[in-house]
Amino acid sequence: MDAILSLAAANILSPTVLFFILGFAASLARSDLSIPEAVAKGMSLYLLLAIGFKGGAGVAENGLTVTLGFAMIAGIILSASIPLIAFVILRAISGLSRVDAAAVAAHYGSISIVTFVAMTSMLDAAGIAFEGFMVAVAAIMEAPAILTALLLASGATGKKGVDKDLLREVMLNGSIVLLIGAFAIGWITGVEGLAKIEAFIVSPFQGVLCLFLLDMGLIAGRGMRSSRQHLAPPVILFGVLMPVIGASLGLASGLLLGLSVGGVAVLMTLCASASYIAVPAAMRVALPAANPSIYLTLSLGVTFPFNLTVGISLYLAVASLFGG
Amino acid sequence: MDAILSLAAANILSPTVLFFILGFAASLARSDLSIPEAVAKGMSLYLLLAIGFKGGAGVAENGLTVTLGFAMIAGIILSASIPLIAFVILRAISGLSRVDAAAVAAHYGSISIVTFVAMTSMLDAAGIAFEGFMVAVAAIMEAPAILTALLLASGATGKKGVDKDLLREVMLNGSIVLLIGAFAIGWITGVEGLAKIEAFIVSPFQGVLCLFLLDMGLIAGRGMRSSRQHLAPPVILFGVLMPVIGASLGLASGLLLGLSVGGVAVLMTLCASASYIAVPAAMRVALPAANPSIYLTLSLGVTFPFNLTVGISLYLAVASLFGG
Amino acid sequence: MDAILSLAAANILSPTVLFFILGFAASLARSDLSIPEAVAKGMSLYLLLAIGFKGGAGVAENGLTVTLGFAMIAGIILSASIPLIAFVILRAISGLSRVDAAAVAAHYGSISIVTFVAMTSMLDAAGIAFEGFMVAVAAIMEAPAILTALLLASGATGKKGVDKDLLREVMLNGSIVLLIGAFAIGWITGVEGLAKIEAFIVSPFQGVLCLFLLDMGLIAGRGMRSSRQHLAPPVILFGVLMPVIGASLGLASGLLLGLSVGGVAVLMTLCASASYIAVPAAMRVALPAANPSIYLTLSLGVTFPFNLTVGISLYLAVASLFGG
Amino acid sequence: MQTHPAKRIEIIIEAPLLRRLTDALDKADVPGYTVLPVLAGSGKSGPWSREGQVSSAGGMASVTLVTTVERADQVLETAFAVVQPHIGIVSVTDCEVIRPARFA
Amino acid sequence: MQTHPAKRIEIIIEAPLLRRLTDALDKADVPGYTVLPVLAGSGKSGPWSREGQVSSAGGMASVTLVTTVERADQVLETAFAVVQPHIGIVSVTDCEVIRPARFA
Amino acid sequence: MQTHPAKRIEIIIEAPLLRRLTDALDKADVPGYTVLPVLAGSGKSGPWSREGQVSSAGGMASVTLVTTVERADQVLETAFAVVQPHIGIVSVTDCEVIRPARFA
Ligand SMILES: Nc1ncnc2c1ncn2[C@@H]1O[C@H](COP(=O)(O)O)[C@@H](O)[C@H]1O
Ligand SMILES: Nc1ncnc2c1ncn2[C@@H]1O[C@H](COP(=O)(O)O)[C@@H](O)[C@H]1O
Ligand SMILES: Nc1ncnc2c1ncn2[C@@H]1O[C@H](COP(=O)(O)O)[C@@H](O)[C@H]1O
Ligand code: NA
Ligand code: NA
Ligand code: NA
Repeated sequence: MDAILSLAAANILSPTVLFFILGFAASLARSDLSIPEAVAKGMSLYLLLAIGFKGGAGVAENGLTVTLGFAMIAGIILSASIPLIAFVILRAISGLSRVDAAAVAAHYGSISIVTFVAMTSMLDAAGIAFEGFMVAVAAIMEAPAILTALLLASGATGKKGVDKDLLREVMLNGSIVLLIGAFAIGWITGVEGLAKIEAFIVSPFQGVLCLFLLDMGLIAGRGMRSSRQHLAPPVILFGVLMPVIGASLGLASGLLLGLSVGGVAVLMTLCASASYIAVPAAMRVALPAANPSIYLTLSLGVTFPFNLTVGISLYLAVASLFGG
Repeated sequence: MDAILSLAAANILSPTVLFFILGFAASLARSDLSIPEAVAKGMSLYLLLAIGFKGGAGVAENGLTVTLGFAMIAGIILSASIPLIAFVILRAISGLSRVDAAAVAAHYGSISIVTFVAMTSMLDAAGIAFEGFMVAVAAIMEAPAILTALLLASGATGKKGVDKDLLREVMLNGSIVLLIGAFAIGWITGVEGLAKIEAFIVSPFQGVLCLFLLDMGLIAGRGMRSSRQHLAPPVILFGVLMPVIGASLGLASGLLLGLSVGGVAVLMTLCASASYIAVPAAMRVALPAANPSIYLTLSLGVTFPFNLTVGISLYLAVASLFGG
Repeated sequence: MDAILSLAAANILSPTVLFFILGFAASLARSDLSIPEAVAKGMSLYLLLAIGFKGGAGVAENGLTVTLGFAMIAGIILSASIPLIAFVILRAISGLSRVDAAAVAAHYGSISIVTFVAMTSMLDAAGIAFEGFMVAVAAIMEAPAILTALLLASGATGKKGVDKDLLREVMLNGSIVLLIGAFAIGWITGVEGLAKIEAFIVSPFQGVLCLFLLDMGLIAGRGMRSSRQHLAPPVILFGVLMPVIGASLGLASGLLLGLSVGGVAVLMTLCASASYIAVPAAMRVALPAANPSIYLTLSLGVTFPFNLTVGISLYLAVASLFGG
Repeated sequence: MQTHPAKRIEIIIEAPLLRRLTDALDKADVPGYTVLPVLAGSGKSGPWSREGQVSSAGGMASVTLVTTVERADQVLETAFAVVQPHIGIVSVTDCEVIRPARFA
Repeated sequence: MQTHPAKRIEIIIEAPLLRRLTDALDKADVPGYTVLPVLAGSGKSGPWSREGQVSSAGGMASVTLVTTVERADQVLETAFAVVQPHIGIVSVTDCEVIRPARFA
Repeated sequence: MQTHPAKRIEIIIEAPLLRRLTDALDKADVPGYTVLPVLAGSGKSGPWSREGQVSSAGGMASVTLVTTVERADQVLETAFAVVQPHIGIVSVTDCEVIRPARFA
C-alpha cells in the first residue's frame, strides 16, 4: 500500500502529469490556450513512430520468444471480449441506449496509446524492463473491440454483418499502420538503426510527451466543460470502474502468459485504457445514432485522467506484488 | 562604449539575429518563403513552455527571496504606468488619434516574450546569471497595460469601465497561462524534472529560436511592406525612442529592487519591449476603432527589430555599468 | 559491382528508406495515414535550414576555393541543358505533347533537395567528405531549367519570352531563399554558430528525415494510385532512364571540376534528381496546359523512389570507382 | 429531390471576436453553425495573412449558418449586435435544404 | 460578362465520412468538387472544435460542388444517400458561372 | 432587418496563381476579399489533397468577394482575366448585405 502511494505521488508530481492537469484546468477556466490541430497530430505521429521503433529495436535485441504469439492471441481475445463486459455493466447501471452502450463498450476493448506511453515512461524511469513486443500487442488490440461492438449494436440498428469498407478502414487506420510499420522497421534495423535516430526518438521524448499531454488535458477539459450534462453519475462511475475491471483481466492474462512484471503492468494498462483515435472515428461512421459526446467525453475526460493520475501507479504496484 | 559595440556586433552576427534579418529581407523582396501558422504557433508554445519551466526550475534550485514579491509589484506598476508615458509622447509628437495612441501605448506597457528570450539567450551565452523568477514578472506584466490603455481611450470611446469578459480573456490568455503554468511545474518538479525534459527544452532551444526568428522576420517584413504608409516618421521615431525610455525605467526599478546585473538587464528588456500576442488581440476586441496596421507594424516591424539588433546589447551594457 | 550491391542493400535497409517504403505501401493500400500539411512544410523548412547552415559552416571551416565558382557555373549549365536532352528523349519515346514534354523536362534539369539530403546522409554515414559549397550549387540549379522549358514550350504556347513576375517568383522561391540564406548564415557564423544550434540541426536530423520520407512515401503512393493511368510505360521508362543520363553528365562535370569523390557523387545526384517544389509550382503558373498529374507523379512517384532506393548507391559506387 | 427554402448566413469577423459571436449565437439558441478557417484577406484596412502568425489578432474567421426563412431575421440581429462596432462582413443568401426540421 | 445559371451544392459532413462521400461522388461521375477544412461548429449534439484534436472523430468537413441545373438533382441524391443516416447538412444555392461546360 | 442586394463571387484557383489573382484584385481596387484554405478536391484532372504536401503546386485556394451589383461585372472581368487560361472555377450568387457602403 505504501509502495502504491509513493509511486502514485511520484507519478502525479511528474512534469507529464502536471502538464495534463495544467491543460485540464486551463480549459475548465475557459482560457484560450490551444495547440494547433496540425501540431497535435504531428506529436501523435511522433509518439507512434518512436514507441513503435523502440519496441521493434527491443525485439531485435532480445530475440523473439514464443510468448509473442501467445500475447498477440491474448490481446485479440481481450479486445474482443472486454466490450461484452462493458456492455453488460453499462446496460445494467447507466441507462444508456443499446447503441450508445455498444459504442462506449468498443472504446474500452480497444486501447489508448498515450496511456501505454505513460506506463512505459514510468517503467523506464523506474528501470523496470518490459517486453518490446507489447507494442505489437497494443496495435493488434485496437480493432477487435469494434467488431464486438457492432454485433452488440446490431440488435438496435437492424444492420447485419460488418461493412467491408469499414473493416478495411479500421485495420488500415493511420495510427495502427504507423505503429506496426515503425515496429517492423525498428526490428529490421535493430540497435544500429536506433542509434541513428536516437537523438530524435529517445532524448526529446519526455519533453514532447509533456506538450502532448498538455494538449490532451486541454481537449479533455473542453469535453468535460461542454458535455458534462451528457454524463450521468453512473456513467462517470463506469468510467473509473471499467479500467479496474479491464486491468484485472490484463493481470490474469499477463500472469498466465508468464510476462515480466513490466509486461504484466503494460498489458493491464492496455486493458484498462480506452481508445480515443481509431474507435471514435469508426463509431461515427458505423453507429451514427450513438452520441459522440458520451463516448468521447467518457474516454478522454474520465478514464484517461483516471488512468494517468491513479491507474498506472496502481497497475504497476499490483503487477509488482503478483510478479515480484 | 567599446563593450557595448563589441556586444552589439556579436549579437548582430549571432545565428538567431541573422535569421531574423533573412526573414525580414525575404519579405521585403516579396519572396514566398513562409512558415505555416500551425508551426509558428507550435514554436511559440514551445518557447513559452521552455522558458517558463526553466525559470521555475531555477527558483526551485535557488530558493525564493522576498525580492520576488517586490519584483512582481514593480512589474505591475511599470506595466500600468508605461502606457501613460507612451500615450503622452504619442499625443505630443505623432498626430495619432486618441484611440490609436491608447492602443499603441498598451503594447509598450506590456512585454514581448521573444525579446525576453533574446536577452536571456545573450545572458546564457555570456555566462551571466539572472533571477529565474523574472519569468513570472514577465507574465504578470502582460496585462496591466491593457487596463491603462482602456482608461486612456475611454474619453474617446465613451465607454466607461472595463468589460468583464475582456478582463477574463486577457488574464487567461493562452500565453500567460502556459508561461505561468510551466513556471509552476518547473518549480514543483525542480532540477529533477528539468533533467527529464532537458533534451527537449534546453538543447534544441537555440535552433528553434532561429526558425522562430526567421518567422518573426517574415511577418515583420510583410507588415512593413504593406503598412509602411500608416507609419509617419514621428511614429517610427516613437518606436525606437519608447524602448529606451522604458528601459530606463526598468533600470531604475531593477537597481532599486537590488536585482543582479542579469536581472536588471532582463527587467530593462521587459520594459523596453512591446507586446505582439496578448495586447493586439485585446485591442481588436476592445478598441475596434484603432487601426491594427499601426500598432502591429510599430510593435513588430520597428520596436522588435530595434530591441533585437541594438537594444538588448545596449541594455546589458548599461546594466553591467550600473550593476557591476 | 559487389561494392554497389552491398551499398545498395545497406541503403535500402536504412530506417529512412524503410519509412519511405512504409508510406508508399500505406498509400497504395488506401490507409488514411497522413501527415498534416503544416507539419510536412515545417519539416521541409527544417531540412533546408539544416543543410544550408551545415554547408555554409563547412565552407567557413575549409575555406573557399576557386572550384566553388566553377561548380556554380557548371550547375547553371547542367540545369539549363539537361531539359533539352530530356525533351528530345520524351518527344522521341513517350508520345507526350510538346507542352507536357517541356514541363516534365524542366523538372529533370532542376533538383530535388531531399534526394540531395539522402545522398549526403549516406556520405556522412560512410565517413566520406564532400564540398560544403555543393549546397549552393544545389540552390543555383533550381531555376535555370525552368527557362529552358519555357523556351521549349513556346513553340506550342505561342508566348514569346518569359514573364518577369514568374522569373522573380522562381528566383525568390521560398526554398531557394532559405537554402541560400541559411548557407550564408552558416558561413558567417561558422563553427561557433554551428555549435550553438547543433542540437537542433545535427543530432535529430536523421530522425526528422525518417518522418519526412514517410510523408514523401505517402504522397508518392497517393500520386501513383490516382494518376497511374496518366503514365504510359515509355513515360515510366523515362523516369528511371533520365536520372542515369543526368548522373552521367554530373559525373563527367564533377571529374572535370576536380571535385572530391563525395562531391562528384553529390553532383551526380543533383543532376539525376527531379524537382518537386519550385518547378511544379512554376509550371502550373506558366504552362497551365501541361497536365500536373504527369509531371508530379513522374517526379515524385517514379524518379524519386528510384534515386532513393537504387540511384544514390549506384552514383556513389560509380563516383568511388572513377574518383578513388 | 424535394427541397425547402432556407437562408444561408455568412459572417466574416475578426478572429479575436469569434468566441463572443459564437457565445451570442449559442445564447440565441440558433440551430447550429460552422466555423471555417480563413487564410488571408484584404479590405479597407489593408491586406493580412495568417501565415506564420502566432497571435490571432491579425486575422478573420468565417461563420456559416443555415436557418429557416422565419428565423433568419432574429439570427441576423443577434449576429449584427456583435459585429456592428467591428469590421465584420455579413451576407445572406437564399438556399434550399433537404431536411428543414434541422434548421428551425 | 456573359454568365449561365448553375447550382452550388454545399455539404457539411462528419469528417470520418468524408472519404465515403467523395468516393460516392467520384462514382457518380460529378464534374468536380472542392473540400474545405472546418475549424469548429455547434449543433444539436453540442459544440466541437478541431483545435488540438488528433482523431478525426470530433469534426466535420465541408464539400462544395458546382454543377449544371440539370445535373443538380442527381448529385443531390448521390450525396444524400451517404449523408442521410448521419447529421450532415446539405444546402443548394442558385448561382451563375462563366464556363458552363466545366460543370456538366 | 434592413438588407440590400449584393453579389457574392467565389473563385477557386490553382494555389500558385493566388498571388496573381489578389494582385489583380488589389489593382482593380475591389472593396475587399477573403481567402479560404482548401483541403482537397477533384475534377477533370483527377483528385488531389493538401495533406502532407510541401509544394503549393498540387492544390487550390478559394477567394470570396462580396460586392455591389453594379461593380460585380468589373470584378468578374478582372478575376476572369487571371483565371481564364487556367482551370479556376468562378461562380456568382445573389446575396443580401447589411452595410452596403462596405462593398462599393
Ligand atoms: N467585400 C469583401 N468581400 C469579402 N471579404 C471582405 C470584403 N471586405 C472585407 N473583407 C474581409 O474583411 C477583412 C477586413 O475588412 P476591412 O475592414 O475592409 O479591411 C478583409 O481583410 C477581408 O478578409
Ligand atoms: N444550421 C446549421 N448551420 C450550419 N452548420 C450547422 C447547422 N447545424 C449543424 N451544423 C454543423 O453540423 C454539426 C453537427 O450538427 P448537429 O448534428 O446538429 O450537432 C454542427 O456542429 C455544425 O458544424
Ligand atoms: N464542379 C466543381 N465544383 C467544385 N469544385 C470544382 C469543380 N470542378 C473543379 N473543381 C475544383 O477545381 C479543381 C480542378 O478542376 P479540374 O480542372 O476539373 O481538375 C478540382 O480539383 C476541384 O478542387
Ligand atoms: Na482497453
Ligand atoms: Na514593455
Ligand atoms: Na536534375
